[in-house]
Amino acid sequence: MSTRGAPVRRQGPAEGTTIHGLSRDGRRSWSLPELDVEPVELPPAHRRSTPPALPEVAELDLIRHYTRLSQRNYGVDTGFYPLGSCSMKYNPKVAETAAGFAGFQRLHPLQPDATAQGVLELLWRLELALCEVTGMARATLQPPAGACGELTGLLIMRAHHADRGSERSKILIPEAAHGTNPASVRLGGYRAVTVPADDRGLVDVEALRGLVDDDVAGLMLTNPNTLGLFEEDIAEITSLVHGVGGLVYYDGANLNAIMGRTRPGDMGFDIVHINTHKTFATPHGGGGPGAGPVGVIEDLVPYLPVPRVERTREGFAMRDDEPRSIGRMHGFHGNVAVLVRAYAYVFLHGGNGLQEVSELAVLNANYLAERVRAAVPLAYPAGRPMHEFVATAARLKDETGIRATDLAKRLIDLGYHPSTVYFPLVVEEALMVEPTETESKETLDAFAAALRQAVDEARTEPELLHEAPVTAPVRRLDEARAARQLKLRW
Amino acid sequence: MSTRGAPVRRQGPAEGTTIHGLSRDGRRSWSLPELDVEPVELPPAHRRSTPPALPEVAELDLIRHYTRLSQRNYGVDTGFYPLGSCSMKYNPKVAETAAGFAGFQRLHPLQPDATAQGVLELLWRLELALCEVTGMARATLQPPAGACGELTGLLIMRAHHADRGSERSKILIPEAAHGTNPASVRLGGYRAVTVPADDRGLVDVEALRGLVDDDVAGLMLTNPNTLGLFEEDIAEITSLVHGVGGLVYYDGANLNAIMGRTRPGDMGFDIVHINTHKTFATPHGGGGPGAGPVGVIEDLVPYLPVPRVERTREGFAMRDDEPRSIGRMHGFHGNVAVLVRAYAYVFLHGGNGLQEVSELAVLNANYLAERVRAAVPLAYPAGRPMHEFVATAARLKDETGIRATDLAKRLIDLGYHPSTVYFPLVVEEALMVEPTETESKETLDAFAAALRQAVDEARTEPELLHEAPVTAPVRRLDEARAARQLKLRW
Amino acid sequence: MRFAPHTDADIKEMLEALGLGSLDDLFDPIPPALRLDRALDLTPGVSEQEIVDDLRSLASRNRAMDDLVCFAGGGAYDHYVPSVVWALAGRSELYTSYTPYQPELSQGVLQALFEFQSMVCELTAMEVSNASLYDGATALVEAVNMAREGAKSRVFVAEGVDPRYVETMRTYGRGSGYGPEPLEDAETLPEDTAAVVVQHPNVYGVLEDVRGLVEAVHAAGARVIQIFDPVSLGVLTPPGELGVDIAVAEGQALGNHLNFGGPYLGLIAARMADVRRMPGRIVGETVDVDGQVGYVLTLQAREQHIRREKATSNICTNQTLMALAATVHMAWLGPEGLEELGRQCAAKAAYAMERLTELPGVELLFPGAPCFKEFAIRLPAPAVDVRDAVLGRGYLAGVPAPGHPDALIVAVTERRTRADIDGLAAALGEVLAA
Amino acid sequence: MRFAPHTDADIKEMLEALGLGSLDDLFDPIPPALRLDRALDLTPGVSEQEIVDDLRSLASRNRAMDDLVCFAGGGAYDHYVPSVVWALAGRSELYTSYTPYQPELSQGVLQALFEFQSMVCELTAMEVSNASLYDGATALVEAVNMAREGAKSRVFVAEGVDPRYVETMRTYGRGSGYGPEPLEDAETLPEDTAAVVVQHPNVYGVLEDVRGLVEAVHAAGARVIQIFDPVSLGVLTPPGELGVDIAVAEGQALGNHLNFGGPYLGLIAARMADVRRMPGRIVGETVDVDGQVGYVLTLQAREQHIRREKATSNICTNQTLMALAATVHMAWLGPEGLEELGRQCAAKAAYAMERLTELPGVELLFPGAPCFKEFAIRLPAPAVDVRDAVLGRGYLAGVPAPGHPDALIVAVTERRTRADIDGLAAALGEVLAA
Ligand SMILES: Cc1ncc(COP(=O)(O)O)c(C=O)c1O
Ligand SMILES: Cc1ncc(COP(=O)(O)O)c(C=O)c1O
Repeated sequence: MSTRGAPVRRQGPAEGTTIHGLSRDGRRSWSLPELDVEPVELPPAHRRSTPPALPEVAELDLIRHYTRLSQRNYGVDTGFYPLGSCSMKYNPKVAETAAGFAGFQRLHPLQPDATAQGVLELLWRLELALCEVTGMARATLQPPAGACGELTGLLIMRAHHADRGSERSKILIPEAAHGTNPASVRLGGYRAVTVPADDRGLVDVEALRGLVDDDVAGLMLTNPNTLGLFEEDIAEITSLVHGVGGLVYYDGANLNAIMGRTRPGDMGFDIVHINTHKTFATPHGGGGPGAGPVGVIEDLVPYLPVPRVERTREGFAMRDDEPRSIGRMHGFHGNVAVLVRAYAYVFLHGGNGLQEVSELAVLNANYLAERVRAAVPLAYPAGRPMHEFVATAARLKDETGIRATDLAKRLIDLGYHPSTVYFPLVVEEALMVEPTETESKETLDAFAAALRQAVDEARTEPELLHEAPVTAPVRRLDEARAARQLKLRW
Repeated sequence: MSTRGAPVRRQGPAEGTTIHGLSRDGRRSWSLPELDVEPVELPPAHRRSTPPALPEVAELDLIRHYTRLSQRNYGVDTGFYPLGSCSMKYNPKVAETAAGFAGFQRLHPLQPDATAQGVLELLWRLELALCEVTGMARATLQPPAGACGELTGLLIMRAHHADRGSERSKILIPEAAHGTNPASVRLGGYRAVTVPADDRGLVDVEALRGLVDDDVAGLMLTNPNTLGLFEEDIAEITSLVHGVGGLVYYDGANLNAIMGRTRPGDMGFDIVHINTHKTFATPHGGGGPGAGPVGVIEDLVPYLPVPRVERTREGFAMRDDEPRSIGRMHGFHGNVAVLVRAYAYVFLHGGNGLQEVSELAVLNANYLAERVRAAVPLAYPAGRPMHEFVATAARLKDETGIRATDLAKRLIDLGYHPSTVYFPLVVEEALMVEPTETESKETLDAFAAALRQAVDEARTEPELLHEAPVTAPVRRLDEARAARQLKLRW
Repeated sequence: MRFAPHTDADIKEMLEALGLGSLDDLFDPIPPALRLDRALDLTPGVSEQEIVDDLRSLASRNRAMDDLVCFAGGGAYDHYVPSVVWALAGRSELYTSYTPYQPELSQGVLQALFEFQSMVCELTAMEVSNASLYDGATALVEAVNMAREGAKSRVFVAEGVDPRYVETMRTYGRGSGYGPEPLEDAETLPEDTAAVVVQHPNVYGVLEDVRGLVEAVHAAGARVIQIFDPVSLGVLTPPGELGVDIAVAEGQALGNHLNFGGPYLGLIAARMADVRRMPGRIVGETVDVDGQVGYVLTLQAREQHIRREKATSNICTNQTLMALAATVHMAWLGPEGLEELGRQCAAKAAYAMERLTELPGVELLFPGAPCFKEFAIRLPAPAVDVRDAVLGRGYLAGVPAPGHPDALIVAVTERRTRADIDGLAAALGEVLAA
Repeated sequence: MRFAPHTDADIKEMLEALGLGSLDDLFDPIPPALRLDRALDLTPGVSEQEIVDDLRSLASRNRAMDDLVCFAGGGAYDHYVPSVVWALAGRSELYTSYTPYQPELSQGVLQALFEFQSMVCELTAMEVSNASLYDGATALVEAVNMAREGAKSRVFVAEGVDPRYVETMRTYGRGSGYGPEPLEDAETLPEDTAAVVVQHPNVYGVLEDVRGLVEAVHAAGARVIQIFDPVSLGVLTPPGELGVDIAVAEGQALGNHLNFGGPYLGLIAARMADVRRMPGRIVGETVDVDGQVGYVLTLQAREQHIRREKATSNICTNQTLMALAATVHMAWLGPEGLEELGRQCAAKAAYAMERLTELPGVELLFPGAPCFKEFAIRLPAPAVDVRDAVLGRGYLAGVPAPGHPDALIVAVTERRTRADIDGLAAALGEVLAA
């Protein structure tokens, strides 16, 4: 890639220079009103002797520094971003407009319900809509992300079993499960027991049969599963678990594949979390915030976290008087401004719109898989991918020594954000690709061509891949050194 | 400059691909409500046969295309931008916040005064503040830019003389005057007569004496003048013109040099325009919008354009019942949202703050001039520059063939936006540099070093300058071809 | 609050480097007699939060069009501005840059303006557009200046042209040496006619017979200048197809907020033969030394910074940012969206016309005249009083109709729902009954 | 409205490439019995302007803190958010990106988080910070998980810790196998104590003697976890200097809007010795193959995506964007600004305390106790009723004091003017007199 068409660049401090490096004694951005009351002295015992050494910079320093940093970052607004299991779709700007209304942005979490009827109604409507999409009875909007939603679900399972006086210790999860699943299982006070996959890449039902017993509190699954394949035996799977009194949890990270086509509730799931920052297009914010609403079937409603929005004769109210509730999962009501964006997305699309979202997400993934599978075979070529697919560079590695990560870095030089690599762990040299429905055929064709090119180069010009990236703000970084010689602050 | 630390780049359409090039039949961004009334047929005679071939793209196409274009652009938020005569200072974000309030943004220009008291009071307060800064009696905020302000002033002169039954044809302007001055003079129905400069780079008072007669309607001047020098004889100059019944116009583009130190009114000027997009930091918008308020002395108040905001017993009102007014200069009330930003700037700073702005603007210009004058001599080395200075690469050109434009292009490769070049026309190979007060000493030192480096390279590695720029999105563009083979649309 | 980064140490060092003792010394060139011997008489500087509170309270003392249901038009319209428009036009690399004198660092603005020019040409079916003027009224003035040459100097104005535009022409005309004259009969135009100005749809919202006018005016060897409504061109025949010579418009309706009248943008489009007479910036496509496509300001020999007194216009700073917003909005609409937008305005205006004229004492000012999104109604009471009374019920019913103290011009955009229109009818009915 | 770019032709071509006849075929893997045989029962899709109108009307049915003068605190505060904060955090290259798994394309986010960690360390005088947690309450839970190891499992909570935080601990504790216990006597802590939690300033705004507590707790071989207020640390002794082992806080006050409770961010800072026990993302500085400085996620062996069941936490998506905002705000404040901010909060709270306690029947809940920006007053009537009555006069007087139905906690930030405070006193006086 020549510098032709490159973004403009400016002279600036050396790469890596922090805002601290721009600091000059006595320089400032801050302004505050003149104090209009008597100053007071805090008790000497409590007084800080020297103020913290925060940077001292002018407002224009701030502007240029962080504008510069933003230009060193790649987002969905920059280009194609096919991270698997993340649904990096377009984040509608209209949602930002709405979230910016003072009537949402300037609300205090503890202001009286009577002064917050609009936002309470919004949360109520969103809860019902998410229940309709997932086939659940009621939901909590409190969990600030999916992992927290998982733990919420596990604590609900715990409370459910406790109420029935049954002590159970195991949660079944497939080997391919996302790392947050086992981590949440432990935090839920359970032990994770792995369910093997069969050669279709699906839950091995026979093996599962052998694993379910009355020490099983529940099973966690995402469907389509982490390989992007639909668990065809899901009905049998859920009933097996129900058979021993267990509950079945749906990890909603992959909900983008099925909206309007099937619902976790219809598959027999009892608890569902949703990642609004995936399916419902709330911006990922460089790593967060998200929101992880959790829906449950009727029987489990009493266990949902408090406070919850209820409709009363006097209007909407935040209620926390549910004795069986597991309690609070968040200091206040969850990531409300994220939920406002999710509301905008859900109600903009409506039912048919959401169904179309899933249809085209699945179309895009299948089309892209078709375009690249000759170069990088699918991990489970027999199955039809849903909204994403997992390919493997294992053979390429054997033949050329080029690894998935080398392909990823080369894709950077070819102008793309790479797919997820090395997840799921069960697939060697995995490339997990989720294009989402907001990408065009042209984009998919061009990305497929780039990936095929990279694979060809692995044989013809491997150094291009070993050296990559060479056009990014930095080249390959020494992660080992970062962990060995810890430098976690200036 | 290596690619190290460069901004991220993405694969995208070929450089220069327009939004039209991304168009696909049937693709769309737009959404409108379902029509909730009966559709109607327009008379066939008036109906358009085929809709305009606007681009058909998805919203994400729009986002990525214009985000990409923004990355091909350099603004004050990107880096140092020392365009002379433009006051490219930091544009405070707080002004954007205020201009975004629905209470300003969603006001209709023809809504009744009673429903617009807040904005009318804002315009009133701003008018008075600008009068205080310039030493004028009253002002109009209607002109949308400086050039329009100039014409407003000239039409006021015209009306003034007409009222006195005196037909005058000449307006005196210095050779170095900005192009808008003579252009406005003609549009004002006058002939521009050039006043020569003396070897100090100031108005040649003797020559002026020879030029003033009763056919002179007025004189236009900016002070500090276009060379960045203060017209020390200004009192004599204005009284000479007043002596023959002429009026003196102050081009406010250089107001950033003198706030709180002296005022056009005190120098004897009768009419003043202000560029809010320069002195008062309203964003330049890639070429506009601006605002060009015009202040006048007491005698000229009746001639100001209508409508004007007046304070009445019932509150503030838009008045247009002034028989002697020159009339309207704008379809409505001027660039109000720009004026809101100017208001924020003026009242944030207050009197002392504005004075400090000028003091530090002049300090920065003098300091930078001192740092570079050895490499590029000042056009008028004897005078002390005010807020900007004019240097000349004439000698460099004679010695090396390197021209001001080559230095400018090399500065681009060194990571800076160049200064103004080839203005004023009276200075050979002019470099007109205005750093403004919002730049730090570090920035000035670094820019000075870059400029000195470029001048050294003119002798040591001239090809670096001839080839430049090589790190920008495009290299030198063929302007002759653009004018010869006109391609003004896709 | 201040934005200058200077610390006391910086100031000291810099003064030392200059061999100066104090900031005062920098102002030596100013003769003592002229120095301001007092501080500026302005309120003292404040903090960011104070100025925001001040401005918020000023803003809260206006009734915004979220609070009033807006049926006001008259050249500024409450069309919907999609969120993408300012999310993109607000990118700081664009809005903190200035006129692209250094094209290598300004390809973003230049290409966007090239796209703007292209879309304005598509919209109007004209051959060439510039990169924006101040607003609609000043665009008309510039068009007149383009049309006037030598003996051909007189300018006639058809009925139904917005008086605000005519007043603006009159103001500028004093300098250029003409006064707009009312058009009596297009068939008998004098020799020295430079141009005839027509507005279509006109200030009362009525559709004009531009084709007929064009024939007559061209026969007299003069130019026709049409003031158009960009939003109408998805459904109405474009100026280019009507044979118009110069088309101008207020571009606010394309992606720009009402903003109490500005900043808006003036659109101007003409024939290629007149390109060298055009005012303002024009962007052209070219290539760089490597042959790669790029964009530059072109035909600068027309402009003030080169031609000075002989320039086609004095405009320098224009409305580029508004043009960027218009560009994004036009691309967001596309052909279908623009057409549907036009259809909806027309249908909703027709519905409003029907509902309002059902009211006793309310009748059309121009019965039977075809219109697009605006129409004028005659009221049984002074229009301004009626409008003010209806305000109390939450509706801005329209704008006073020029020359008709008892008439109101009602504008209906896609933003207005059937319920809004029924509500206005009800409110007006109550007011008139009272 | 839809955002997918697919034209009918695209869909047809793509299906053909897949050898499929219809979109339905894509869903073959779903057993027929499980397919939803009806459309989703949601309102039909709408246009952008309709959703904006819907959301605007919902927003208008809330009373925002521009409309009510806000004296509410209790963990969320109406501090001023400078305009630069979101002008920068809102840059789309940042907010539309995700967890920086590909550091070469994520240097912007990574460096900003490195700066965030550094500033949090400066602020708290602690050795290490992570890159943010969900919020203050969950940060406390994570801190407790850090502290609990093996036999050391019990967690004691000092008086004055926000009950909302305790409830959150209790919820999560059910899974982790502990229940927060009230701290009776720090001198006689049981062997198996993992940590003691203290909030300073506490939920009633009172300053606590953390130093004393630290001594006792360390003597018992347990850790002290302090909940702090970031804006207090310009004037109050930081946790690090108090000897605290783990410091956590609700970071909302740093550049984040109230947003009805979220998204906020949890701050957590600890000793370097505990770094491998920390939850969440941590950014480290390193170099690339050319030796140039760059930033990466580090110590990932702690995290769920590597360690799975053995991870220190299950957190994945965190609150990075809020951390970016906090970073810009901290840099905007600098040391002086933060100190002045603290001074103003303290002075204004003291003034409010004086004015309110002048009112008959109003007294301090904890007379003589030192406080920072918040304090609790006892009222002659049920606190909630008084609060609601004062609402009518445009003031949100505070939040109910936990455990004291007749008490209100009043928070005073730099946003409140003397006039606001006098106004509250007057309103409260009227209400109580009534
Ligand atoms: C399959 C799966 N489950 C759970 C999660 C956790 O969700 P979150 O990151 O919102 O906590 C993710 C997100 O990365 C995921 O991909
Ligand atoms: C000296 C001078 N006068 C007048 C102008 C014209 O002002 P505007 O561009 O706002 O029309 C300028 C701006 O470039 C200028 O520098």
